Order: sequence, then structure tokens, then C-alpha cells
Amino acid sequence: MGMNTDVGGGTATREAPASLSRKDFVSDQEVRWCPGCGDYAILAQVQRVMPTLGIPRENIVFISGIGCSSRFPYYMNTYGFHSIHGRAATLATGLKCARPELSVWVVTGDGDGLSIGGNHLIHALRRNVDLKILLFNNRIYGLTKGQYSPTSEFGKKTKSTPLGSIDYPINPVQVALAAEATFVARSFDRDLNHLAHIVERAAAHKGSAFVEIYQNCNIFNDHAFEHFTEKDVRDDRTVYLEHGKPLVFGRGGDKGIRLRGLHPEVVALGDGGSTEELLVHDERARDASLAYLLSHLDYPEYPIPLGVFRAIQRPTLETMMQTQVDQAVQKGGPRDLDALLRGRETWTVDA
Amino acid sequence: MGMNTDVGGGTATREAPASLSRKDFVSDQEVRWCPGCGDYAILAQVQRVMPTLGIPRENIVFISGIGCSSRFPYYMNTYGFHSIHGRAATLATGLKCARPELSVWVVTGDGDGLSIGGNHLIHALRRNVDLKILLFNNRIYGLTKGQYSPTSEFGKKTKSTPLGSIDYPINPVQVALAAEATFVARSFDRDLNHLAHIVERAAAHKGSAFVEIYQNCNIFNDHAFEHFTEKDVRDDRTVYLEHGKPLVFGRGGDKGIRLRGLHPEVVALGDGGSTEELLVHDERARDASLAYLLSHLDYPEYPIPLGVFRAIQRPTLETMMQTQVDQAVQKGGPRDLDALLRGRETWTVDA
Amino acid sequence: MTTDIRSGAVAGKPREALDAVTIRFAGDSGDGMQLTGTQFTSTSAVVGNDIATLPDFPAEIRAPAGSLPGVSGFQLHFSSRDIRTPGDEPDVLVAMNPAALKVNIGDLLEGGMVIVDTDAFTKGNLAKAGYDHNPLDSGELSRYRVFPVNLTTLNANALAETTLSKKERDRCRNLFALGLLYWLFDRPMEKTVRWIQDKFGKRPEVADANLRALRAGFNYADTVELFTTHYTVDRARLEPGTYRSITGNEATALGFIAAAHRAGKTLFYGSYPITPASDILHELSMHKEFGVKTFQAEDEIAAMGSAIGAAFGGAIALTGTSGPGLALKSEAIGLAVMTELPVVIVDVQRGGPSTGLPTKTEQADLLQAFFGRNGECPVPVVAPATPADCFSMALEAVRIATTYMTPVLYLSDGYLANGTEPWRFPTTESLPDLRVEHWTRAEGFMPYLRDQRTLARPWALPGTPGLEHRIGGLEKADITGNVCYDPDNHHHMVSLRAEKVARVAESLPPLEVFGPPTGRVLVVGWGGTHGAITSAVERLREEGLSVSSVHLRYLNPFQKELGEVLGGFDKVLVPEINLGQLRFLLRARYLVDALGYNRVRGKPLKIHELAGHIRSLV
Amino acid sequence: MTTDIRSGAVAGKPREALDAVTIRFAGDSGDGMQLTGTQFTSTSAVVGNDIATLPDFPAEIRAPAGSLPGVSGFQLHFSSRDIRTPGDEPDVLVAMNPAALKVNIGDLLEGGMVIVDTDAFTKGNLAKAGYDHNPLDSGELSRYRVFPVNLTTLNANALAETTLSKKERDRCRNLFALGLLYWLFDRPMEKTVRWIQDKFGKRPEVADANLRALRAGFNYADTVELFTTHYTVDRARLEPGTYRSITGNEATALGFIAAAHRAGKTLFYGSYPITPASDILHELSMHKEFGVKTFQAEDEIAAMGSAIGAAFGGAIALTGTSGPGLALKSEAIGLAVMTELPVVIVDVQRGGPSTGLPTKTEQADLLQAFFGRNGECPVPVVAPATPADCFSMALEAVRIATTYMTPVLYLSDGYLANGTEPWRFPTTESLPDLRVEHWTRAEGFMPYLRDQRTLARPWALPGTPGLEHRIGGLEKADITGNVCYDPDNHHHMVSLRAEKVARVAESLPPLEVFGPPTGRVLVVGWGGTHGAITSAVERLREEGLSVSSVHLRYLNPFQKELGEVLGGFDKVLVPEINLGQLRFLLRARYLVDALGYNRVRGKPLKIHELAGHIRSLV
Ligand SMILES: Cc1ncc(C[n+]2csc(CCOP(=O)(O)OP(=O)(O)O)c2C)c(N)n1
Ligand SMILES: Cc1ncc(C[n+]2csc(CCOP(=O)(O)OP(=O)(O)O)c2C)c(N)n1
Ligand code: SF4
Ligand code: SF4
Ligand SMILES: [Mg+2]
Ligand SMILES: [Mg+2]
Repeated sequence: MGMNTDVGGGTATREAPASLSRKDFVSDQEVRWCPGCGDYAILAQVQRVMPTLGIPRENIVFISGIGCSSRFPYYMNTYGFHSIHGRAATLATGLKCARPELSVWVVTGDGDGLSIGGNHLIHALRRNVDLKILLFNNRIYGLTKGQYSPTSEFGKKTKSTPLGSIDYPINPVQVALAAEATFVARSFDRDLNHLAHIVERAAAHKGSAFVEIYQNCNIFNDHAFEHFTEKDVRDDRTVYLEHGKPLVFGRGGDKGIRLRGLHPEVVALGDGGSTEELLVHDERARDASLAYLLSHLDYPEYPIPLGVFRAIQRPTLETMMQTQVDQAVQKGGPRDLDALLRGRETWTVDA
Repeated sequence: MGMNTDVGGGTATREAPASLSRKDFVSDQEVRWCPGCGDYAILAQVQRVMPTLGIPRENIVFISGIGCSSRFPYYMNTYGFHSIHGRAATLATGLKCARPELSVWVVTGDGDGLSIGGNHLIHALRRNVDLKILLFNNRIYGLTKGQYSPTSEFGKKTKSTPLGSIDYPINPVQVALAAEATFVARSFDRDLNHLAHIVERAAAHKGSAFVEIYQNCNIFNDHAFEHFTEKDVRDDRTVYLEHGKPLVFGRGGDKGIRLRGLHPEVVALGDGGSTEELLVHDERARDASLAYLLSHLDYPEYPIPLGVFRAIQRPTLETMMQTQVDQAVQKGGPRDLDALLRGRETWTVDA
Repeated sequence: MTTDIRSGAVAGKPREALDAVTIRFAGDSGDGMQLTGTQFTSTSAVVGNDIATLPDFPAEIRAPAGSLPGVSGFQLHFSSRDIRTPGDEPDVLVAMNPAALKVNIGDLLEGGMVIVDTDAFTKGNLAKAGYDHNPLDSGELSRYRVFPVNLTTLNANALAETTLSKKERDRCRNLFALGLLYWLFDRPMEKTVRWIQDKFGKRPEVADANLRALRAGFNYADTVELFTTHYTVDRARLEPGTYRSITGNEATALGFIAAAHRAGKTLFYGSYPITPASDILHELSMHKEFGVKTFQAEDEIAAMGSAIGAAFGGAIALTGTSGPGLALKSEAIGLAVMTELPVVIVDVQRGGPSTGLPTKTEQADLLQAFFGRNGECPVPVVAPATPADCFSMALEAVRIATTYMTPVLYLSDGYLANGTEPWRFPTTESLPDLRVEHWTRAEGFMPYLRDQRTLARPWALPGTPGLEHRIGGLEKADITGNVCYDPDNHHHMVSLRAEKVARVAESLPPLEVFGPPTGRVLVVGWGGTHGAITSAVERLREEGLSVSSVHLRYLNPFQKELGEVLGGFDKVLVPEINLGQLRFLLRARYLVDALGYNRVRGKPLKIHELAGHIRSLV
Repeated sequence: MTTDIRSGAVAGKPREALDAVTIRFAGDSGDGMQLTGTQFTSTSAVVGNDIATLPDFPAEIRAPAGSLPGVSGFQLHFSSRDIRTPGDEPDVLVAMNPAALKVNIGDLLEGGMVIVDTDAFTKGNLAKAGYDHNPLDSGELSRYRVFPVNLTTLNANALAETTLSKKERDRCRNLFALGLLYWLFDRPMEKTVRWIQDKFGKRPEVADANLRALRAGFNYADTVELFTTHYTVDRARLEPGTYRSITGNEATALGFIAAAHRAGKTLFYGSYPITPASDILHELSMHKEFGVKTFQAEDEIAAMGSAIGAAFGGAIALTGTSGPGLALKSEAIGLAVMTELPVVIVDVQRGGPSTGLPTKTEQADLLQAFFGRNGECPVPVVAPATPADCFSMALEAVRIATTYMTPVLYLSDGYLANGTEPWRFPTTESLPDLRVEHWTRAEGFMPYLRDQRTLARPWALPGTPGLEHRIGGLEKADITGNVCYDPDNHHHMVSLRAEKVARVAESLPPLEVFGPPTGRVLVVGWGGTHGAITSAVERLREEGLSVSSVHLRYLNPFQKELGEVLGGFDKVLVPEINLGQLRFLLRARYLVDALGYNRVRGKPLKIHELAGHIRSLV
């Protein structure tokens, strides 16, 4: 394992005990989100998925910034770091470079990850550091009590925009794709199985995994997503992306999406329409054009896509960094500090 | 003009003297780039375009960060601000909000604008602040003498990456598109007329205009672009985007690009191929999918696209901000500071 | 006249006059304690008491109901004398549930009153508060006078006839409690009645229920022999005039609006939300009718950058934040120093280091304000002393910034920000004229020319023909402002920037000493500790001790008299909510062996503790 | 034996011994002056002189050839005595063109030698340098001894037979000049001959041309009666041992590699390029064979964040920058303070404020290092005194960081970074053992337990079963490390963090006084001014004056002896390249009326000016 065993706590390569359960991932800290907050559901799903990953608990680290969402690490009985606003990805990058064998997760919010921390997010993604980044998007600043965020709708009235926001919102999936992230997905706090599935997929991905999770903040931005997350409308207003499958949605799968040139169209199936001409999802396309095009789909014109937009393979930063070190060690022979101190040119002064 | 006349120097609305010439935009400062630097050509073109814009010189402000490119404002005989590394867009935003009538230009580099300043760039673009942003991309840190930048090629050996860079580069056009910039273009330092044309187009655009300019740094990254900028290969290895026109390139226009699904293909024209099935450029498409797809084209598989990727209209931040102020003034009546100080509830203590 | 509520324990008398009372309302975040406190405050103000209040927000947005972190408090001090703080220790605690009792009881004055809602002391709530028994039964409250009221039940009964749901009825509990207290302290209900009618005008059944609850509480206290006495607190002998109540954050916002107005200019506020500074952003964004432009930036660096850009454009440029944000702004503040542009940076200090205690107060950013930038990078620093003083110091900050062409740091704190006091608000025309002159002549223009008196450079605005020039962060040649690497020029400019800030002292009002100008102990304070320090010193002087104080509202530069004043006392004590930052500055500057009194507890200093400490020094 | 080159004007004697000589090579950036200087330095080192050098890089990358901003300089001081600085004023100036003459002539010692390439004094070049006449003809150089050499022509003639282009031949001019100087100062050419053969091994024709130029220069001086004298500078009586030459930045890099090696750990360096710190990144990234991991972050905040992450993971974590970057890191440094993680932050100070003078040296970040963060946020501060000392202090920084579990600030400066001196490098085994113990037992583990002696908390690493825990920037409860809003806990933790840093003093070596421990004047310095101060003090003591000095390599905390030492002198003088930052700290801490000697010129202090000032105090 190269140069990093020296920093391990001794048994970092221990196998996961088969017996880990959800409870093992619940810390002793009282959860302090508002009653009804969507964060609870996300926490529960992550705690549910963790024991299934076969990773020893002590090898898992959750790192967050600041925000309601960023309290997440306190509630996970793993290693955790509640850092400062917007910078979680930078700590995670340093940790992963120093300790490639750890499973490093980043939890961030729409303000933390896209406002103050937008740049770090992009750079972590483009470097393909093997981090699992969960961005809880509630389209509001929760912790500071209700200012608009970079994902808030245009015109939104909040504490800091009493006359309505005049900023055009940012699309997190689009930003991640522009950074050439190797794994980009979206889920939400109301479909627990889907959420668990996406978290699992992210965990399984080797490389940066970015997951946007729509999360309801029932205190400062209640109902932000219910127009498509509520059970009765969900089928008609969302489309679940599945690799290699045509884009079908609607109650009973009665609608689909096809392309006209570069323009997506919703078509009715059932009455004559076949799935053959529909757009088929390809999460593995090297070029992110399809994923990008899908990221634009939005209600009411289109259903909102959920699932994995992109999942491709590329060497990760920490692996390549380790390889350069290992190769240098091999090439340079045993590390001779004395030779380094001596340098290329010396002279001697006699007594 | 609402609230901002109070801050004007008095005659900010003066018409441009018809007689302005290139020389009027040359400042008295000695230009201190390395001989042969691509920055000279860009400076010359900007100085050439300025007098044609009909903007009084005193209403033009150039703001930059830090880097070789960021010395630009010193050489322009306009108002100028050489700020700090990565933050030019933030100063420009503040200035434009305070003084919407000014023509505000930002000059930045690939390090200044995409490394330390990446987030500010994205946020200025998404807000559609009416700034003209020129990003000089030389794929290297010039001023600090040759470290790799976010646009440097993977594997590049530089002072800070003696064994080759392990970061995947970022695509500036792609990032600008993901930020939903309303104007996105690309040019380079070797085709002066094209460069001048693109600068003019940017100036004419109302809203954030982002222009990536490939620029040769002959000291630390010489020849970075010559595989497609040199006159003898340029026709075959670049494609000039023109709105409403099919994507034709090659010497004598003998090649074109068409789409197969979402996959672009280079086709030979001349021998039977007609331009009819070719991809037709549409810079005004509301959805940036086409622009995004084009931004992926890269040599050697494809020719490198130059020109305007996207140009759409949307209200700008500073206009909407001014409108909110003006409406509040109208609605609130004359500004009664005494009423504000008094507040809603008072009581009186008698003598 | 008694001065202590504890003597009320002596029964019999139906009405007893007190000098001053401190009440703390405490309950769940959802219990409406802030509102209850505010109503009691307004009413007390209207009857002519002097008042000071302090909310104590929970750190969580909505911690689970009944939990300790979910407790929200509001403390109110009202008096027939001139008071300066929300009070050290409450005389009365209103605790709406066990958690509220547990969190607050330790602060109560021995012998103080505790009014509790016994209905809320259920097994579940006791457990949530971490009690394994009922403190009302255990005898542990024997040092206090406990008044158990089955408030929820009484309130529910009073509202039995309304059409409201149980939940909605229970929400009126706080008004029942308010009614009780109105009786206890002999306050009129009209103000609150009007307020309820206004607020719930559109929902008459809710308005009605609230009114019923209020009256029911009042009548309950009147009828039942729960309290043996009720108390009066006479009107205070305040300066005659018209008053309003104001928080520090409001006063800050209004101060800058007024400053821009008096300068005849647009106010530009670039900021990124952060506790406890966000309310300034909220307040300013509601006043676009004054030409205020607010910009919520992507981070603090962008906020600072935007303010510099706006200042370059000629606006009254402002940015506001709290400690961690100030740290982020530091590099850009240096740019404002080098380019000599007038930007005011508001720092509403909170508990640190790092994220620290975001909802608590502290004074630990003073040295950051002085030194938190690379290179020799001096900026004037001012600090308001009371919530209302935030208004005056905002005007001063703008005056200094535009007169001297320099960024100015304005240090508020969490205590000032959220605390209220009565404010005899000024009229517009009594405010200073802050108009500035911009350079407009092309002849003789040089970007770094100097005004001989202030050393300010010209503020030449884009849009002015003939003044096209370039500025930036590299060292400037004297006068021309061109980039300059000359060694002697650098030394000259570094010294000149320092001298310019030093010259601000010429424009400052003389330093006022509270008490005799010489004596045994001088207490030196700054910022939000003004009330506590002044009260303590006053108390000691009433005891006949030789103690004076000065309160510095100008920190950089100090007022010219300070050195002499310090020299007039045997001992100098510097109480601060930090480990001794002003003390450090005074020692270095005046070589005075200043002593410290430092309590870094996230809370205002306590008058009696401080007084005790000073007494031990005399 | 003469000690002054000016006496060389007395002609006749063919060989004259000098104590010390300072030469400055100056020319266009493209003229190879750094290389010429480095060769002269190596050769002088090998012949046994003591040496000290300082390059003076132009601010521009490649300003136009012949222009003033394009001038690149290299100053070298070589001596038969123990020297400590690159010399105040050059005795010899080699000026390859008019711009080089103009920029540097003012620094030359009166009577000093000027060697100029007359061929470069063309109309065009004169104009580019801003001369409207030829200074070689105007008599304005009469205070110096000018040696005009048509160097370009002579060099071209010497290379006439080579196959090189004219441009390539002209590039050898610097070696012709070097040859001249080798003759003048009686140096052997072997080292440079070997170096040329090595360097141009693959291009024999270029190697040959360079060798010819070198020899031609030497022979020209030998043959032509240009110089009437040549000089010798004897070997110095240095401590016996094997030496190498090293710059401060190299020594810093090697020091941290060595520290990590002695800790048995990975060195992680997260950084963002910035002058004059970038070379540390370059150097470290070349030593991956020592397990060094370098990460060029997107900005300084990310660099600091990555170092904190690496420290949490158990690496020896380092970040490096210059002043503006330190400002940006400040918020994140606060996080390292709160989480008590060992991270070393290197700040290679440069001229400020703001972008300032990026290529020049300064000492104006000391107070930023102390106070540039929100809240009470103490960190230990160390500062190397000489280029080679950078190595030792790097080891010390790591020792303090890992022993006390705290971030440590390491203040270098532009002068140290690029200056060189001979270094008697240590052997690996003579270096301190820096191994650390990580907590591994689950029983009794608490994240904020304290070591009784150091107050360090345990360094428990992810990957260790049973120690799963969470840390962060909110205030921590003592021992458990849980988030805690308790007022008394906060006061306790704020005090504890301060106390922990204060305790570092227990582990520091005793403070050494240079000179008698009591006397008339004590000169107190820190950082890169060591050489100038020590030389000045030594000179004055040789004059019989009562002057001693202490040089502080530990700034926070100070060594325990400092207070007593200060008390032993009538006057205390603090020379600094800032406006008095250490002086400020000493005054506040010790109430000593320390005086300042402050020259903020982007340059090292001059020994003779400083000595003059001290003399005036005695
Ligand atoms: C440097 C800094 N700036 C500002 C803040 C204040 N702050 C804390 S969280 C937050 C935004 C929270 O929004 P988001 O990231 O969307 O998280 P949420 O609370 O909605 O989960 C802000 C502005 C801070 N803690 N630090
Ligand atoms: C805060 C800060 N960090 C780092 C630097 C050093 N620095 C100056 S310019 C630059 C990068 C320049 O690269 P780029 O933006 O590509 O501009 P170029 O010189 O190539 O035109 C860096 C790292 C700085 N001046 N300020
Ligand atoms: S404020 Fe919103 S996001 Fe934060 S905990 Fe409460 S409901 Fe959740
Ligand atoms: S270093 Fe490169 S980018 Fe900078 S001025 Fe020289 S050639 Fe141009
Ligand atoms: Mg949010
Ligand atoms: Mg560049």
C-alpha cells in the first residue's frame, strides 16, 4: 500500500465484520434537525446502506462544511469532521491523498457546496478524487434562517430578497457535468429505496461521485419539491434514468421522451407510440452531452430526471499520486536522506 | 437613471466623440509583457475595437485579477483596476451594480479565472451581470513562472509537476455554459480579425459575455496552440461557428460536421457530401445542449470550434436591481428618512 | 421604596414599588417567548420605564420540542432609573417547560420568583430535559419563590368556547403568561391588545383567542391569591423626547442608510449571510426606497470585492459579516488599503475561534481588525458602545472612510446586535452633513495626490472625462500612483498610509471620562460591555470609591487624550470578553501596566461580578 | 592586508589580499547573470571563502530587453572571515548594459569598480534605459573606477571559429565576463569548466564555445593591462566539516522532508503557487522518492484545507504561501486551532500590503501570524534566522506541531528564501527523533483528553477500530470533544488553548545572548535580519561599545529568559523590516520601552546604517 501505512492506525486493512448493522452507524449524539426535516430520511438511508458496503466502520470518514445538512457527521458513528463553510471538499481531498484506503464522504448543502464552496466542488470533481459527495439541495439557507441560495428559484422571496430574488439559479447536476465528474446522480428524500440505491451506486463507484439530493426544509422552504415528489404526481412528473433503457415515465409507463435533433419531446405511449424511437439512456457515454441534455429537463415542460446521469471510469487522483510516489521510490532506490542533504556539490573545510 | 446619478462624475452620459481612435486607448505605461507574448495581439485588437463602440472613453473600466494577463488594464487608457488574484469579477459586479451605465470589462487568466477565481466567474455569469469577461488561456501560470493551470493538459510536466500533471483539465467554455452564461465565445491570438470580431460581438451583447482567448505564452508554454493555430493547418483543424450556418471547415470548405444521434461526425464534402445534412449552428438556442456538445469537440478527433457558442437575451442583474430600487422609490414615495428613523412605534417622555 | 424584589416575600402589602426588575421568559422555540418579551418591553417603554433587553436564541433552528438545545430565552430589564444592561441576574423567571427551567434556573437571583407551567412538567418533558425526577417536588428550588400555575389547562379552559384546534389554543399560552405578568407588574394591557388586533386582523378568531388568553391570565392573577403582592416600577427620569426601541443591528442598518442619505449617495451593501450579522442584510434589503442596493454575494470575499468595486464607482460601500467572514475578507481589505478606497466593513463579533459559538457574543476580533492582513496594512477601527450607538458610529465610520479615503472597520457584537434599548432618535437635519467632493478637473489630476490635512487621495470616479487612471494592489508611486518598485518610495508609502490613519485622531471628539479625571482605578472598556462597565463604576462611586471609566468607541487611532487620562490613575483595569486584546494594545502603546478582567463565556459581563472585582482593586 | 578594495587604486602591486569583496552582476534577464553569479559563488566556496549571496529578480517575467524593469541582479559576498550577509554595498559592479548600470550604480561603494560592456552602450540601449547621453562619457561616474571593455566584440572574436550563430555566441558573453573576474580575483576555473562540460554535454559545440569565452575573458584580463592589480581573498576559518551551499527555500523543503523522515511519516504539502514561496513546491515535488505527496490546490484556502485533512489522516501536513495567501488561509487556520491538529503553515513574507512588492522581502506578517484570525486563536510562531537555519526551524516546527497538537506558523521571508549561505549539513542520525505515538486503545479514549505536560489531545487516526469520533469548528466540551455551548466550558477551553501554546516555552532551548548578558544597548531581532544585526553588533563591540543582541527564532511563545535579558540593558532596539511589529509585542508583553529601527524598503537592512544608528544610541 505504498507510503501510507505509516500513518494508519495499525489495522486499517481489517475486513468488515459481517455482523455490522444499521445501528452500528448511529452515533450517540442527539439528532438536532427540526422535526420533519428531510435530512432525517437521508441520514436513515445512509445508515442503512453503510453496513452493506463491506467497509470496516473505522475506515469510513464523513466530512462536511457548515449548514444544517453539514451536521450530518455528528450522527454517523464513523470518523467525522464538521469543517468550515464551503471547504469540506478540500479537507476530504487532503485526507484521501494522505490515506487512499479510507472511504471518504462529503456532505454539503446548496449554499455550502454551490455558493461559497462551488469552486472546491468543481475542482474535486475534475480531479476525480475518490470522494462520495452528497449535496442536500433544499434551495434555501437553512442554518442561517432563510436566505435564498444559488438553487433558489428566480423571483423567490426570502429574508434577503423581500422583493424577490434576481439571481438565476444554478443547476447542480449541470455544474458537476461541466467539471467532467465521473459519477453524477440525483435522488430525493421521499423515495427511500431510490435514495438508498443511489447512495449504494455512489459508494460502489471508484472516483468522484456527485449526488444531488432534493431535500425538503419544512421550516424555511416547505413544499419546495412536492409538486413532483408527492406520490400522486410523482410518476407523471419524474423520470427515472436507467442505463440502457428507454426514457419511459408516467403512471403505468404511458409516456416517453424522444429526441428531435437535440430537442427532447414528450410522447404518449400506449396509443400506438412504441418505445423504440425513445431516447435510450447511456450513463457510460464518454462525452457528457446526453447527460447534459437530460440535466436541462425540468417540470412542467418535462419530467424531472432522477437517477444516474453519468458513470464512467478514469484513474483517480489519489491513485495516480500514490503511483508517482511508488515509482519514484522504486526508481530512486532506498530513500537516502543523507544523500539528499548532501546535495550535488559540497566542499570540505579542514580543521 | 434612478439612483446612480449621484455617484457619477457629472457627465457620465456624454456621447462618444466621433473622433476617438486606437491611439486614444493606448495608455502612457510601458507594456511589460515578454517579447513575443500573445497578450500583445489581444491588447492591440481590444484597442482597435474600443473606438468603434461609441462609448465615451471615460465610461469604460477594465478590471483584472493577478497574472501576466491581468496587467492589461495598465495599458488601456480607460479607467482600470488591477485587483487581487481571482477576484476581478467580484469588483466588477459591485461596480456595475453601483454604476450600471459604465461599460465594465474583466480581464483574467486561466489560473486567475478558473483556479482561484472559478467560483466568482460562475456566479457572475449565472447572474448575468453585464460584464465583458476576457479569459486569456495560455494553459500555464505565467506570472509565477510556469506551474500548470486548470487548463493544462493531463500529464504535462511543469515546475510543480516534474513527473507530469495528474489533474484532468477543465474546459472553460463548458464551465461558462454550465453557469448558463448568456454569451459564450472563443477566439485566439493569431487570427486578429476574428479576435476583433468576437470582442465586438461581446461588447454588443447586453449581459455577461464570456470570451475564452487562446494565448501563447512563449516563455513557459510555447507552441501550446500552434498545432491548430498555424496558418497552414488552421483551416483543417478549426471550425468557425456562425449562427444559422452549417458547420463547414477544411481548406476550401471540404469538410463538415453532422450529428448521429448525439454523436458528432466529421464528413467529407465535395465528393458527393452535401451541406444539407450538416449540423447547423444555432447560437440562440435557449437550451445550451448544442453549445455544450460543440464545446467537447477537440483536435485531433474533431476540428476546434471558434466563434460564438451561445448568445441569448435575458434581463441583467444590475438592471433588475435598479428596477427594484426605482419601483420601491416610486411606491415608497419621496424618501422620508425621518419616518424611517421614527419606525413603527414610539413613546414620548415629557420634560 | 424597595429596590429588591426579594423583599416582596414580606407579605401583606398589595402594591410595592421597585426600582428595577429583570424578567427572563424561557420556553421552547415554538412557545413564542421572543414575542412575549417584546410585548412586555413595549408596554414598559410606553409607561415610561427605561428598558434594555437581550434575546438568547437557541443554537439550533428547531431542536426537538422540550429539549435543552431547543430553549429560547428573552431577558428584559425595566427600571425607574437610568439602566444600561438587560440585567445581570433575573429577578423573575418564567419557565414554560422543564427544559426552560433547567437551562435558566442557575442564573436566577437567590430568592427570585419562578413562574412555571406545571402542566408542562410531564414525564416525557422531564426526561427530555434530563430530569429523572420532578424538580418542583424535590425541594431543590427552595432558594427561590416558586409559583406553580397549571397554565396550559387554565388557558385551554379560557379558550374553550373558541373554534380553534387544541394546538392553536395551546399556542396562546404565552399570552396567558403575559397577562399574569401584566397583573404582577401593574402594566396596562392596551398596547398588547392593539398589537393583537393589528397582527391577527385577518383572522378574527385567532385575535379573539389571544385576547382572551391575555385577559384570562390577568384576571387569574387578580382573582386567585397566587401572588400576595403586585409591584410597580415607576417611570424613569429619561431625557425628555420621543423614543423608540431599537436593536443594534437595526441601528446599524439605519445608520448607514442615514449616512448615505446625508452623503447624497447610493448605499451599496455586499454581504454573505452569517449569524449574527444577517439581520443587517435583511433590514437593508427592505429599504430599497432609500436607494439601497443589496447584493447577497457567493461568499465573503466576493462581498468585500463587490464593495470595493462599488466604492471605486462612488457609492457608499459597505460589507458586513461576523468573525470567520472577516478572516476571509482580509486579503481584499488589504486591496482597499492599497487603493485607498472608502469601504466600511462591519464585523458583528461572535464566539470564536473558528465556527466557535455562532449565536453567542464575544469581543475577540479586535486584534484581527487591527492586524489580520498581510503587510503593514492599517485601517481605522470604531466600535459602538450600545445598541443605539450603532447608529451614531455608522455615521462616524462613513465620515472617516470618505474623509480620509480609507477602509474602516466597524466592530459590533452579538450582544449589541440583538439587544434593544430606548433610542431618542434624531431628526434628519440634526445629522452631520456627509457630502463629499469628487475630483473632476483633468488639469493637475494625479490619482495619489494628497490632501495636506487628511492625506486623503482624490476620489475620482469612472465616468469623469479626463481622469482615466488605473489603480491596483501593487505598491504605488507617491502622487502618480503608478506601479513602483523603488525602495525609498515603498518606505515612504508604508509610512504615509500609517500616518493617514493616525491623522484620523485630529477629527475625533475629545475622550470623555465617566467620573473624576484622576483617581485610584480607571476602568477602560470598548464595545458592548459599556452598559456593564458603566453600571459597575457608577455603583462603586455611589459607595464612595475612587473609580472612573472611559469607554473607547474609537480604537484606531485612539483619541488623543487617552494617554494622559491613563496616566491620571493608580491602576488601569480593562474588562473584556476576550483574553485581553484592548489591554494588549494599551500596554504596547502607552506602556501602562493595564490589568485585565476577562470572562469569555459568550455572555455579557455581569455588573455585580465586575463591581466586586474592581472593589478588590481599589 | 587591506580590507577595502578601494585601496586597489594604488597601482603597481600585482596581487593584493583583501578580507572580503562584494560583487554585483547585473544585466538583462536574458544575460545569464544568475548563472554567472552562482558559478563565481561555487568557485569561491570551494576555495574556502565564506559566502553569502542574494539574487535580485526583476518583477517582470521578461521585460523588454534593455529596459529598466528587465534588469536582473545577483550579489555575492565572499570573504576570508565569517560573514553573515550578502554585503551592504557592492565593491564591484558588472553591468552588461546601460539599464543595468542605471539601476545599480547608486548602490555601489564610492570608489568601487564598475566593469561595463561598452558594446552594449548603443543609442537604442541608452534610450531604453532612459539615458539621453552616454554616462560613460559624461563624467558622472567619476566617483567610481570604471573599466570599459568592448566585451561583446571581444567575445564574438574569441568565438569566431565556432559554428554557433551570432545570437548563440552572444549568449556566451556572461562567461567572458566571468573569466575576467576569475582573473581579477584569482580564482581557479576548474569548477566552472567541469560544470560547462556537464551541462552542455549533449551539445559539444555549445560547451566548447562557453569554455572558449571563459578562457578568453581570463586571458584578456591577464594580457591586457586593464586591471593593474589582481586580488586574493584568503580561505576563511570556517568550522571544519563538509559544506554545501543552500538557499532558504531549499533548506525549508529539505527540513520538512527530513522531519517527516524522522517522524516515519508521509509528508503532505498542499500549496498554491505564489512568489517567493513557489520554489518550496517545486523542490518538494521533485522528491517523491521520500514519499512526499505534493498537491497544487485551486487556491490557498483549499491548500490549507487539504493540509488539515492530511493531518487528520496522520500525515506530516504542511502548507506554504506568502502574505496574501496567509490572509486567505486565516479562517481555516482557526479550524486547525479548534480541532487541535498539527499543521505547519509556511509564510515566505514579501513586500505588502496587498499585492505590494511580490519579489521583495519584508517582515510585516508577524502580527498577522499572531492575530490574523477570528476569536482567541493562538498558534506557535517560529522564524528561521538564516537560509540554512530554515532547515533547523522546519524540524522545530514539526516537533512543536506534533508534540503539542497545534498548527504552527513558520515565518520565512523573501531574503532568506532566495539568499544562499554555506551549510555544514548534518547527518541523518544527528537529527532529532520525531516519532509520534498515535492513540490506539479504545478503552478510555476521549478526543479531547489532555496530556498533563503538553496539554496535547490524542492524535487518533481514522482507520483505528473503536476510536470513531467527530471533530469540528464549533466549541468543544473539555475531554469529550462534543459540541458544547456551556459558558464556563467556553472560557475554560479558550484559556486552555492559550495555555497550551504558552507551554511550548517549556520545550524551547535557552535564549542565547550574543555578547555580554547586560550592558548599554540590547538589539533584538528576528528572521532574516539576523546577519545584518549580528554583523553590526559585532562591529560595534569591536569598537569597544557595550552592545549585545538576541535573535528570536521562537516568537510565540518567547523563550522564558527573554524578560530577564531585556531587563539587563539600558536601551532596547528592535530593527525590523516593518513598522515595528516585534517591538509592539515586546512592549505589550514586557512593558519595555523598546525603540524601533524600521526600514521598509523591500531590501535587507544595511549593516553600516544599522551600526551607525546603534552607535548613536550608546
Ligand atoms: C465563512 C462563513 N460564512 C457564512 C457562514 C454562515 N452560514 C452557515 S451555514 C450557511 C448556509 C447554509 O446553507 P446550505 O449550505 O444550503 O445548508 P442548509 O442549512 O440549507 O442545509 C451560511 C451562510 C459561516 N458559517 N461561515
Ligand atoms: C492570493 C494569491 N495567490 C497567489 C498569487 C500568485 N499568482 C499570481 S498570478 C498567478 C497565476 C497566474 O496564472 P494565470 O491566471 O493563468 O495568468 P497568466 O500569468 O498565465 O496570464 C498566481 C498563482 C497571488 N498573487 N495571490
Ligand atoms: S431549518 Fe430546514 S434544513 Fe435546517 S434542520 Fe430545519 S427543516 Fe432542516
Ligand atoms: S510569461 Fe508568458 S504569458 Fe507572461 S508575459 Fe511572458 S510570454 Fe506572456
Ligand atoms: Mg440549503
Ligand atoms: Mg495563464
